Amino acid sequence: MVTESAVRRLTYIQAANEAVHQLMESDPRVIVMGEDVAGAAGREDQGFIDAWGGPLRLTKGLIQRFGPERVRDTPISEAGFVGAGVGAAATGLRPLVDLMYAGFYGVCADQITNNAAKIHYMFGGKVSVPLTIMTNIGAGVNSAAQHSESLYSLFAHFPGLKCVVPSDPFTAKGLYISALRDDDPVLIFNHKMLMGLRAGPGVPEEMYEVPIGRASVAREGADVTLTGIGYTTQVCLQAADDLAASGYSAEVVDLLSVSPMDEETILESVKKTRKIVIVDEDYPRCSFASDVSALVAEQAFDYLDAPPVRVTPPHTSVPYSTALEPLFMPSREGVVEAAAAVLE
Amino acid sequence: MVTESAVRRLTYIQAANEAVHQLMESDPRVIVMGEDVAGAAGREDQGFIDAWGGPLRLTKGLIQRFGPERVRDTPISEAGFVGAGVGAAATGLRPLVDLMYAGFYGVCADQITNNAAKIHYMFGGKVSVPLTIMTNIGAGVNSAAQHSESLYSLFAHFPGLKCVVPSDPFTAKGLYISALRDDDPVLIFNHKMLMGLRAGPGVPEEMYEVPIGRASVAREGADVTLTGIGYTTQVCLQAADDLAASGYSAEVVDLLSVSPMDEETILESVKKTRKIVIVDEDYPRCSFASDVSALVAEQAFDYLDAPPVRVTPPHTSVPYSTALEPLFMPSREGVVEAAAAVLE
Amino acid sequence: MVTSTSDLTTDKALWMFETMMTIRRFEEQARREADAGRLRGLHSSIGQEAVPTGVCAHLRDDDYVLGTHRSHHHCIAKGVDLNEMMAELLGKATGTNKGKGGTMHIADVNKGMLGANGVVGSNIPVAAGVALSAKVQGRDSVSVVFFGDGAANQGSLHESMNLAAIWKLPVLFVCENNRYAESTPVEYAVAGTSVANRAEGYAMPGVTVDGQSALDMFEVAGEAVARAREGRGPTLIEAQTYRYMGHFGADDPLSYRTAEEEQYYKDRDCIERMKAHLIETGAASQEDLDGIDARATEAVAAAVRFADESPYPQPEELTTDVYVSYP
Amino acid sequence: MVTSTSDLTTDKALWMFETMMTIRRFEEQARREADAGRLRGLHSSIGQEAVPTGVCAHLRDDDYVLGTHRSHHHCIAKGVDLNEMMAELLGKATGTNKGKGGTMHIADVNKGMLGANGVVGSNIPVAAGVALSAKVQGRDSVSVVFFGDGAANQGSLHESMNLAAIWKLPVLFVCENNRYAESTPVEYAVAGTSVANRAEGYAMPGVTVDGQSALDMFEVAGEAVARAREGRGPTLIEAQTYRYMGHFGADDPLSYRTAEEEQYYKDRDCIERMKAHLIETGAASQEDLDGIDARATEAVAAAVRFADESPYPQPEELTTDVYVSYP
Ligand SMILES: Cc1ncc(C[n+]2csc(CCOP(=O)(O)OP(=O)(O)O)c2C)c(N)n1
Ligand SMILES: Cc1ncc(C[n+]2csc(CCOP(=O)(O)OP(=O)(O)O)c2C)c(N)n1
Ligand SMILES: [Mg+2]
Ligand SMILES: [Mg+2]
Repeated sequence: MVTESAVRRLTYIQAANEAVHQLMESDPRVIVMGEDVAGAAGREDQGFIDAWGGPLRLTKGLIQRFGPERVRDTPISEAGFVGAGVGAAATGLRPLVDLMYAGFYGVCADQITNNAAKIHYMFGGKVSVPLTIMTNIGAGVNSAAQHSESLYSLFAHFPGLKCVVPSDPFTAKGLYISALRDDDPVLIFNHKMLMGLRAGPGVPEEMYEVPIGRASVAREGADVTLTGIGYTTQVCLQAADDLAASGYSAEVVDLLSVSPMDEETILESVKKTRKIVIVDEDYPRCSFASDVSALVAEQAFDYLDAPPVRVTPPHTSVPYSTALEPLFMPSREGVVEAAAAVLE
Repeated sequence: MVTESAVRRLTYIQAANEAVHQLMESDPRVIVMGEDVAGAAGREDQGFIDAWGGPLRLTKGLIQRFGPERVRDTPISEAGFVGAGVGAAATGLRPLVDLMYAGFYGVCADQITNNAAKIHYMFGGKVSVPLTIMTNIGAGVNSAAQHSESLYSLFAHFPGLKCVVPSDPFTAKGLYISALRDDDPVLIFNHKMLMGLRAGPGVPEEMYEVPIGRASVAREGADVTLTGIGYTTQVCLQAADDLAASGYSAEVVDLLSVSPMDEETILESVKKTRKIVIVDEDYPRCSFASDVSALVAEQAFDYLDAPPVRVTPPHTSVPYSTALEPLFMPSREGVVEAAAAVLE
Repeated sequence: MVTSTSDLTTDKALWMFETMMTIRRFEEQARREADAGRLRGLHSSIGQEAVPTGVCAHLRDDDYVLGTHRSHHHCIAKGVDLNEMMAELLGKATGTNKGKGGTMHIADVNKGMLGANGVVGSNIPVAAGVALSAKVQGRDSVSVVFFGDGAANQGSLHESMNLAAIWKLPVLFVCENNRYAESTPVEYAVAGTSVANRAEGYAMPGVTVDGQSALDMFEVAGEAVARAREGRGPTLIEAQTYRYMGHFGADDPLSYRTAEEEQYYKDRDCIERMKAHLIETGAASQEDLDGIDARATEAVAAAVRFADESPYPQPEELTTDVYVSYP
Repeated sequence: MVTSTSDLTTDKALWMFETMMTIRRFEEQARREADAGRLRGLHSSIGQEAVPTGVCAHLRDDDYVLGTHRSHHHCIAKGVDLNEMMAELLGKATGTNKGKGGTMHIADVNKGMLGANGVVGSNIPVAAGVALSAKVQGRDSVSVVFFGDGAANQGSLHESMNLAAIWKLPVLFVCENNRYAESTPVEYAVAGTSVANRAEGYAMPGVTVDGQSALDMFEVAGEAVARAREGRGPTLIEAQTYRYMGHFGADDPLSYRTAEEEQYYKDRDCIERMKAHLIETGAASQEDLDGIDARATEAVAAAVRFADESPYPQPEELTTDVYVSYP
């Protein structure tokens, strides 16, 4: 892992886009598929090319560089093209498949959890599925119940899948590179609120990996551990500023991988601070937040000065109205409040 | 809830079948759909009727009593007929839909988690979806990775869904009745290893409800709480026998509902015994077992004499071989061992 | 019973004109609201007004319509209240969905609008179930699901057409082929470029119709609704139409289609053609039509006022309506 | 290139006979093992031997086959080792899948058998992806997915046919229409009762063929394989066949079909017809054929011995092969 920060201030999207460019350049097995990943498919001869560049513009420029054989707009047939990704991955390619929003997993879950996740195991380790799926998550832009879910907990439930959630441009580029080089199926969750973000260490131009399954300490502290993942890492960092202003030193652990989970880094931090606030935007039930809470309860019981605390949305779908949606998401104030409660 | 035990010793399947008969009899809105829920569809005129009665024979006899309009064999189109169940439920019927195995959720997850779960909320409470889905779960009969999952954790993750897991014939009948009478979408998970079971209190002939969202203390004890759900409740009861033989009094809490979860009953038991072993067959990550562990850690921290312990399968798919499959499932011995560890 | 445009009364024709006009004015206003940053995620239906209007002209309040991410026109054609719609767009407590659903999820069950749906193809099986429900309950109401050319490639359509065909369900599958799914042209994404052709594989009628003509839509839909209502089974209708705006507002449609193509469709604007028809047949004068337009415009303005004056939902609404009952 | 039975060499014809004979003997033995309680969840392919045999006669090791819950015949026709197959059925470490997959998941990637799959319809998109992979990599190998008449109603078929058609993928969609999905007859579940007809909606050839005739299968598959290999796109083949046993063993097929119907198909048994053809054309004598049968029977017996003598997987195998790499 490259740790020194360079000075290039790319956005998250630019960083991920650069990663995919470099991956396609360096490995002919990498292909990209998804709805409008290029756009205006089949109209190259009419002068229309790369009209869209992906729903987030994250795949912009790829078709011009690598051509329509390797950069494929798909019909709206997620079961079809995610399944095709599984088949392609099992026979020599390294597909990056765009599942536009995490909630759309519902039309292709079978391909992800029955095939991608299980083939390696069911076939006795003799076939592997180096498929990467990227998908958009999170609330924050009034997209309502079906377009604002996080859902990584659901995929982490399944043995055989790896799940990563970058928190800034640096980790985005590094995790894209690690995911596409990994021999297992990996899901990358891109949180909407991070897409234009330029925060974090700068993004080195060369290719580098952020290792899958490893958390990182985003800010060192002594009094309380705040764990974030994806967007909530940013929330935790802001809360840590506020807590510092009140004289508390919060350590922020950026979990980065939901599966595998880096138990060691979490436990180490908690053993030091003896208090933990777990911040996550996925639904609360049967969730990653529950896992972290259970982990520290079971493995660091004797170190804890206070019970673990979770800051998550309530058990509710995501509302549309600007009057309600912000109440759904974990907030800086909510984290500060939760931390203050365990700190006293 | 009927608590006195009657003497009728039905199997789990017979109890559930009786419930569905009575429900269809008492409420014309109840219909049943699924693959081969009757069998030999469309051949009534050739003398073929009720050839199958459902994959578990759980719907046997229904078509003869209620006719093909209300008891419908479906093509193998889970997204189609589960979605049809949503539409029918939203417009006046109370469909019971059979999803043969939980793992098949993958081809119809969209209908369950994007429509059934969210319609009531998204539509501002103005439409409800009284749909019941029943599905077969669990390992134990060499059905391998795709036909042996439990997966209720996944559905419990979604706000809007209710999930129940009967543990014996008595709770099966009562939960079927509660589910079909409930105005929200409910999933009923039938564990394969319980289907022929005649254990538990007898099954009253009259209709009764086992309330959704309520756990029950299946065996009182003082030294340690064992929580089970579905099949693992039976495992816990057996383990409690063994522990009793070693002089320990184990309380067995039969959780029954994954969502809503009965926090109170769990906490009450733990506050009494001060130790908990959580036994569950669903995958361990982001799971119901994690939720229970996190719950007691957060809400009963000061009462615990030892960290909570989970007895679950490892993070692995379900293997086929008889040499491996039993190692996947939580066992009586495994529970005794875990309990013994916290008891000392 | 076969419907033909000769069945079209003057009243109905005028209703159709007013409905299309109202949709147009509503959508223009919605666009302005979006541009002003007061709502996000708008998918405009301008250009496609004739499709649901021609269909809904045959429907009763106890018939059901199911829509997509682009459904304001379905809602208005089915009679959903403009005030409540606009309030919903602006996230107000008085909205059709109490502000919880927004532009992609508008529903009003009393009017038989069983909801827009943001997942492409997701409502198709639901519509089959609504039709099944009517059949089992012995009601003669029908169910109509609108979906796009892009949605035609979802497996849910295939499963639902098969189900509806074998069970003879009273359902209309209405594909609004507006030639694009986001930026992806139908010629690329739909093998054979015809959605209607796919009906044959299910032994079901499949009809292609000029979706820019309210009269043609009325005629074709009339036949299909009658068929469904009389228990003769489902129909697939492919309405050839066009969306004048970008997919959702932020995209530039000229990055994937030509100005000539846009002009071609605008020259065949459904509202202009209806106007011409009404005047030609003497059903209405230009003045009458201007009056209707003014009424539509005022109704939309009133809706904005209603929405503006409405309160936002209270914070506790965040966690209500998750369940009907919770222990 | 058009294949016809005249392209069928004697060697190939004899290979086809031996393959079908081997499948039959293997499945009879598997049935006995199941009856003895040594394996559970068996879906017998007896009666359907000709379908994969006629197709695989055209395939190379670097072509891929994808199967279903009922796939022993696909595996054998594709050349998977009988010893390893039987060991897999009995859950042994020497099985194709190390005992982890079992009867519904047999795979042998070296032979191009990319796996049986227990979820109905699930392998269809995977097969499209395998074909895409060959295309992108510039290999001329083809991909074949077998699925049942029941699977034809899954949305995955529709999505995959569309994808394969627009991308001209080298894939064969081979529907084994054995007339039932569990107990549900095809006449009830498949609208219009024809699977092949559905190809037309995707501008793709759809062919119906007598799946009880290895020769007809050979001919039709030859054309489709050539078409795919030459880059001319996918084909849907509906092979009309029959399973002689119940769906999975515990069911009584006479609860949903007649003895007369069963007899009709048994009178057209694919193995008997191939025997007659070989003898008629002088390609083989009855003795030759008996010899082949004896060889098949002995190969199956040897497979049982191999499986019996093989060890079970070690307990630690429970948690290996979940991931290729785990930190
Ligand atoms: C399952 C699913 N996949 C992708 C999307 C993202 N998406 C929203 S609208 C759209 C295009 C839909 O095209 P079409 O069906 O033709 O409808 P139109 O927008 O033209 O009205 C896409 C891809 C979605 N909402 N749901
Ligand atoms: C998605 C899914 N739904 C249901 C099942 C249960 N099931 C297994 S085989 C089968 C029948 C399949 O029929 P068909 O496709 O005709 O294949 P056949 O058994 O006749 O070979 C069913 C319903 C399944 N395995 N997967
Ligand atoms: Mg469109
Ligand atoms: Mg079949």
